[in-house]
Amino acid sequence: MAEALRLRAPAPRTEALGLLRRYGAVTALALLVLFNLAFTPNFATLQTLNVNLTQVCTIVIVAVGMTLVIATGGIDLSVGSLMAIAGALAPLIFLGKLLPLPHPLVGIALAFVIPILVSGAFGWFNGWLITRFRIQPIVGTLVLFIAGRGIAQVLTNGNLQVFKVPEFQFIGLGRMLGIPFQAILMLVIVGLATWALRRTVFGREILAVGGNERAARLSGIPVGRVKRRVYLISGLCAGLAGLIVIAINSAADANLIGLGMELDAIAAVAVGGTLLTGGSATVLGTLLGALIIQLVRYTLLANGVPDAAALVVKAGIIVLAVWLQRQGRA
Amino acid sequence: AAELPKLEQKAKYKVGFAQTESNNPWRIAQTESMKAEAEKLGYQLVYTDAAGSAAKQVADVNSMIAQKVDLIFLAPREEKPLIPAVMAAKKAGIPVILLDRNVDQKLAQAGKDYVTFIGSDFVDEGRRAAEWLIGATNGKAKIIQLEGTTGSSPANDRRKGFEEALKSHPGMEIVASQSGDFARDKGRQVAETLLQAHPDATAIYAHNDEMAMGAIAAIEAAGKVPGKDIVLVSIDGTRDALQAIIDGKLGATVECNPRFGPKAFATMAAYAKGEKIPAWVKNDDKFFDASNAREEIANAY
Amino acid sequence: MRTTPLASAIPAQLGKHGVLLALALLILFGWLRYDNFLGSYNVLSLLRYNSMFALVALGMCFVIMTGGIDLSVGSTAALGSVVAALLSPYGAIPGLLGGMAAGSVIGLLNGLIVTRLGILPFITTLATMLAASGTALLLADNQSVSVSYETAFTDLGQGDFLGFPIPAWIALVAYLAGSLILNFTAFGRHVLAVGGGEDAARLMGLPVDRVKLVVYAASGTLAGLAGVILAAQFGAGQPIEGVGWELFAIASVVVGGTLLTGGLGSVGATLAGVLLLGLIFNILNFENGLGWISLSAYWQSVIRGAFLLLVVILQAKLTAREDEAPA
Amino acid sequence: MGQPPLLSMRDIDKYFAGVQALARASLEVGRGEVHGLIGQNGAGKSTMIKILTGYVHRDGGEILFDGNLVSFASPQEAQANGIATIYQEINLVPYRSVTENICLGRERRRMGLLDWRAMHREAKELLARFGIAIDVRRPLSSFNTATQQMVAIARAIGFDARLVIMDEPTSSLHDQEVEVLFEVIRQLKAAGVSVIFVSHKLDELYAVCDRVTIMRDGRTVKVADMRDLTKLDLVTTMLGRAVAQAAGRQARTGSADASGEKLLEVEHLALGRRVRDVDLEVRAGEIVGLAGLLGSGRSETAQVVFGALKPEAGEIRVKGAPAAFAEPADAIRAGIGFCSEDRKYEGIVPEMSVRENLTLALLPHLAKAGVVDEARQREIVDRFIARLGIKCASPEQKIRELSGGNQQKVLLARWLCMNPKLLLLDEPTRGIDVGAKAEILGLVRELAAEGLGVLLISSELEELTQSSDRIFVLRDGRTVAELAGEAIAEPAIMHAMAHGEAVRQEEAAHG
Ligand SMILES: Nc1ncnc2c1ncn2[C@@H]1O[C@H](COP(=O)(O)OP(=O)(O)OP(=O)(O)O)[C@@H](O)[C@H]1O
Ligand SMILES: Nc1ncnc2c1ncn2[C@@H]1O[C@H](COP(=O)(O)OP(=O)(O)OP(=O)(O)O)[C@@H](O)[C@H]1O
Ligand SMILES: [Mg+2]
Ligand SMILES: [Mg+2]
Repeated sequence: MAEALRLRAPAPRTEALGLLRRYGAVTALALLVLFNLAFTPNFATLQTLNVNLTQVCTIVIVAVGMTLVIATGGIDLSVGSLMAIAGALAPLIFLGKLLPLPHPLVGIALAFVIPILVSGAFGWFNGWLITRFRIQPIVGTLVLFIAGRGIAQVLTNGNLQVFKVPEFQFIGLGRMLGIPFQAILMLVIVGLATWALRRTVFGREILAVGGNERAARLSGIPVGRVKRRVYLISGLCAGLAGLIVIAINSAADANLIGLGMELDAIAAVAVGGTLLTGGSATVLGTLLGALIIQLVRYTLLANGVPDAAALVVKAGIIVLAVWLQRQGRA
Repeated sequence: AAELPKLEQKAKYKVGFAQTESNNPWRIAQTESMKAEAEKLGYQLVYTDAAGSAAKQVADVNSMIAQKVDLIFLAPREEKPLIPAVMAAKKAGIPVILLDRNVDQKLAQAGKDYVTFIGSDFVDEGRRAAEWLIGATNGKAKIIQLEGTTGSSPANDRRKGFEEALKSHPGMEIVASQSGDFARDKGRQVAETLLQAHPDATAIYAHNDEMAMGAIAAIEAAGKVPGKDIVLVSIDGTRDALQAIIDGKLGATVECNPRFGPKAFATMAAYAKGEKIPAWVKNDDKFFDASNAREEIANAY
Repeated sequence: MRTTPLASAIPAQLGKHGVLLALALLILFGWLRYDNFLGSYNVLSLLRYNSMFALVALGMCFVIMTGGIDLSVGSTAALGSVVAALLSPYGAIPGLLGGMAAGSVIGLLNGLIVTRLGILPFITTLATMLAASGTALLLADNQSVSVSYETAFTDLGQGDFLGFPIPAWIALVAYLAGSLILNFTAFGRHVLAVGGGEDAARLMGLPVDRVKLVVYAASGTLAGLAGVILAAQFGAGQPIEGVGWELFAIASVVVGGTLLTGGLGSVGATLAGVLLLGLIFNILNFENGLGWISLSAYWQSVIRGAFLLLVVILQAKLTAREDEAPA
Repeated sequence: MGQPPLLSMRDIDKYFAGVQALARASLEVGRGEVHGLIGQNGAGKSTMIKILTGYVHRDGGEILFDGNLVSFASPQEAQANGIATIYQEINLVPYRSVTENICLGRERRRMGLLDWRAMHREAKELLARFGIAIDVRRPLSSFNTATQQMVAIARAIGFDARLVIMDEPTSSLHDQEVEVLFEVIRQLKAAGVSVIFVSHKLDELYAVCDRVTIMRDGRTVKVADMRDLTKLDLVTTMLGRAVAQAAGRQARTGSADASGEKLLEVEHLALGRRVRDVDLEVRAGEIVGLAGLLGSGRSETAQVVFGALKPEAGEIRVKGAPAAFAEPADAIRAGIGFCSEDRKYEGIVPEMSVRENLTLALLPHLAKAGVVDEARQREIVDRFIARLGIKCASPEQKIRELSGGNQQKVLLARWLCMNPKLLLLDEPTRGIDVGAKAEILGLVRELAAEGLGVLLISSELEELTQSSDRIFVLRDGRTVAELAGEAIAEPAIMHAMAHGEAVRQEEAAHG
């Protein structure tokens, strides 16, 4: 009768798993923090929080866009390259290399607007490619993954652009009420996305398209438009992230801006508990996922784990975190 | 083994330049210098870019051989995996001149398998950085090392040279050593973290100027003063770096000059004439610090 | 192949035609435009080099046909090359087996995580990608490991057989085997069934998990084999090689007309896809050889991207037409 | 006979996320017996079956197969032990060839390699038993739902199993195929194979079953010999109440609406091989039936009208104005709704809640400045859940967790809540229990009375004759007959479906 006993495992178990699932990411994060408090030299300082916040911002911003894309059942490999394009474009503008500037401030204003719009446009192009020709997202965005960085490098001839423009660099270095401005940006974006996903028609449409495209179409949802929009949004997010990166470094290096960002962002989304198969999404989860990944990176560096070993540990933690997330979905 | 292939004298040559990658200012300057010189001489330059893959670089060299170039300038991605390329060229009767990195001497020798190696000595660069730092801190410092891309030979050599030079100075302690991928952004993030974990650090040694620039940003973000609270030394000698020295933020940087063009083609001409070429045409790299930064910045890259 | 069911034949055929057409055009272009382009030296070294990618793409093709994906192939190959290099002093066979075994381990790991822990392939293999390259760096102590030139090991990469590069032979055999398995074994059909509808396959009583496990293991093993060739061909195990191989492989597979959603695929077309994408690099090198516009690396990537775009659209158009065609 | 029954499931319990789906349910099947299993939507029939085949794990109870205690870990294992199953939703691989779909799992080999010739032959032979002759090398997806269903059945028969389970196999079949299927079932019976037969169609149960098990709310409420059970008993036991006998034709809104404005006019519509020359007309307040054999083009006609497929020729007019919808969205904006026959692939969004699924098409109307008015949404959802008697734990339950029939109801509600002018219903009562069916048809009629125009595609002639004011009959993608008023009778329809050309010529001769 042991078998029958094994089988007779009703409600309680499932609920326990439900909890785990809901708080899986939080648990993982808490464990990491505890570990650091125990082992990492002077971890419990404001500066530590500061460092981690500023470092995680770009990942989160990109990952939010990625979350929406993934919720429609897609994926966007081009984000890193789009960051590079935006990052390479901005200095060209405010340094007046691209177009003559009546007034420096105009240049700075344009340096915010144009690059983000451009990378947004490229994002939309991804969406167009994917919807117009029914190309698999992975391949459709692979095109710009390859060509995008090339474009950025061509723009600058691969040269490093250095600058000191406080007004512009405010998005990277500035602070409001002592909080890094980029962190505020990040929180605003996370908030917006969460709200949109929960409350708006667009949010529902995203999930429906990701959940069952044919059904969505037959219910009158403009599948194509929804997809193009999420890729557009992903592009905009990438553009913004690109600007932040160059602002912090007071230098734009088309070769390196956002290199490998797509993987970080996707990992954050997955660790955060969004299904890569689409049809479900949690932006807050993504935020947690990004924090986890960031904190792992910090922990490994701060404790002097050599790069090679760090890679292995990272792998283990990603799998573990995602597995925790999966529990209860089973 | 067979003889080293000769190069007959011609007015115009078709030469190949197999570049490793083009993703940092140093490489870009090197490529520019090679192209400029080739243009000046009116030679045809077959330029390939291996995008950081030794394997692709060998394939690139092979495609040059297929195109029957007269001579190949090769900037090896790594010491060992490029041996087959060198040998293939030799077999095809095309002389090879190595730039800025050598190949494994156990497997191929200058004057026998390839003409010569033109370049600096990464190990020595590391040593010179160390010696300056020892002087600047009179032998007492807690050092954070920002390494280059894990596994790349300049990273390995610059680390080797630096650490060997420190051995004899117990006061010089490396408290943390992590990779910043030769990149400013990564360098900054790593520096931020390490400074946070090791507030007692008094010096930073970066394997290249870009990471040093990142480190400076990190130090300032941490509310400390670069050059005073924390002494920095690095390698390359970029214009940025020299400016930083002038601003008193960067202590010193060991030059690693990317402008190979003139010397490379001169060596080629000499070889064509049949002159004897030394196994290693050393770049006499300068050393930049507060004493000479001002006058040198003009012709920095 | 009369006996292949039209079901898989039709789309695959179209896929083939698309990629074969592009391939033919590209070769013609190169032949007309450059001297020595079709010279035996260029052709043979091209095959020798791309055999590595061919092997990786073959594994990827099978994984993708089950509806999965394997991002770890690149660093798995790097790991394989390191292990092979370390074992090369003991001879060609130990090196070969060692490298492949290393690959199998990663592959099995992927398979187990995907089937047992139920974590999606993309994220699973993303993780093992990190793990594999980490392990490679650790084993190699952060630098290339020289292979032994005493043993016959290097022949695996540099040797010829009947005037044809040995790596190319290996790839050729692998593809023949792959095609045979796909079309003429139960396992092959199960792979496609799993990709075509996992729940259905399960309800049909097919050993879904075993199929996946085997497929990932195979992909890992082939990547390991590619690593062995990498080590043998360039005389060193290279822990930092293999960057971006996975994307190259995915692109070749898709260009070959295999659906990323699984269920449809062609092994032969994948090979054509590899050659097509491999040829681009070669062509670009020759283009620079003309010395008119010496393309910067940057323009090269722009062009490569544009070309991929072209092929993929062509591909899409063909498959779309196939959809509409009255079945 | 002293022999134990082939199968006996006892005291089966099953919880889904704490909700009890089965409570000490039991099922006993004798050898060589055809056993009916009937119950309302959500009664637990499919779950019972999935537990038997090891697709879901039971929380309690025991299963004896052929006298010994079993607990299959997977359908694979069940199959290996001689249990072949046809699940409610067709579960085959669309991309693969018919042959593969039939032979996967028991491939024929020659010298270790697949013997395609033998497998194609086997597939052909199996299908031949159902009087189906198709190119078995073509991908399954290129055949219509009915054929796909037949393939699924052929596959199950192919394993010479000792127990064949059919979960609503006839839901997408036509009387002709149903007859063939019954013949096959009788053959199986003769060969000593037992069959579990799930269906909502009473006549079918009486036609083939020896005994029947009636389930209600996860319990087994009655087991009886088919003979000793009147339809009325059966229905009342199943529903736990008496049903208003499905109203007959007289209850129809009547021919008065012949005057109603023309909502939809279709002329000479053509698309590929499936739709060749279709004429249709639907007036406000009228229920128009669309009859036809399988593959006669009804679904695709509907899909074209709805803008889901692009016509190659012909004209569509909505309220007199020419309308060629590029996208379903346009059709919906024009007040048209379409309920697809393919619940799983064209209907539900599995991961979304009942609430979201129900209001999916309504979203634009629920929004103020793009923000969903959730209060109104809830109010509407609750109303329709009540009105259609949808059985779900709560509106927030994932729709995939609902039983087949209840999913269908949600999809109907998705369109009814739009209060459209014209509703295209493709097999709307597929897999819905008699009680619900009567309700739904009644509801459709009410709405028609309020002026809604309905195009009703159904494979059940009875349903058509009872509900329709007018019936168009399609044959090979052509409209071959239009029947109205007293002309509506099953024989007439069947005649037209079978040899439609003749009818058409007559008409031509007249006009
Ligand atoms: N995966 C699941 N998760 C949660 N609840 C489920 C799941 N599958 C079935 N149920 C619930 O179990 C009950 C029985 O479902 P089942 O599909 O067996 O009904 P059924 O008798 O087959 O109905 P129908 O005739 O409509 O197919 C239903 O209330 C359904 O909501
Ligand atoms: N190539 C295909 N891929 C997927 N589904 C198809 C294909 N061809 C036809 N179908 C579907 O098969 C079903 C039957 O085809 P059709 O509409 O022509 O006949 P029907 O009279 O509607 O038959 P049924 O009674 O099965 O609905 C339709 O839903 C149609 O959409
Ligand atoms: Mg059911
Ligand atoms: Mg139909």
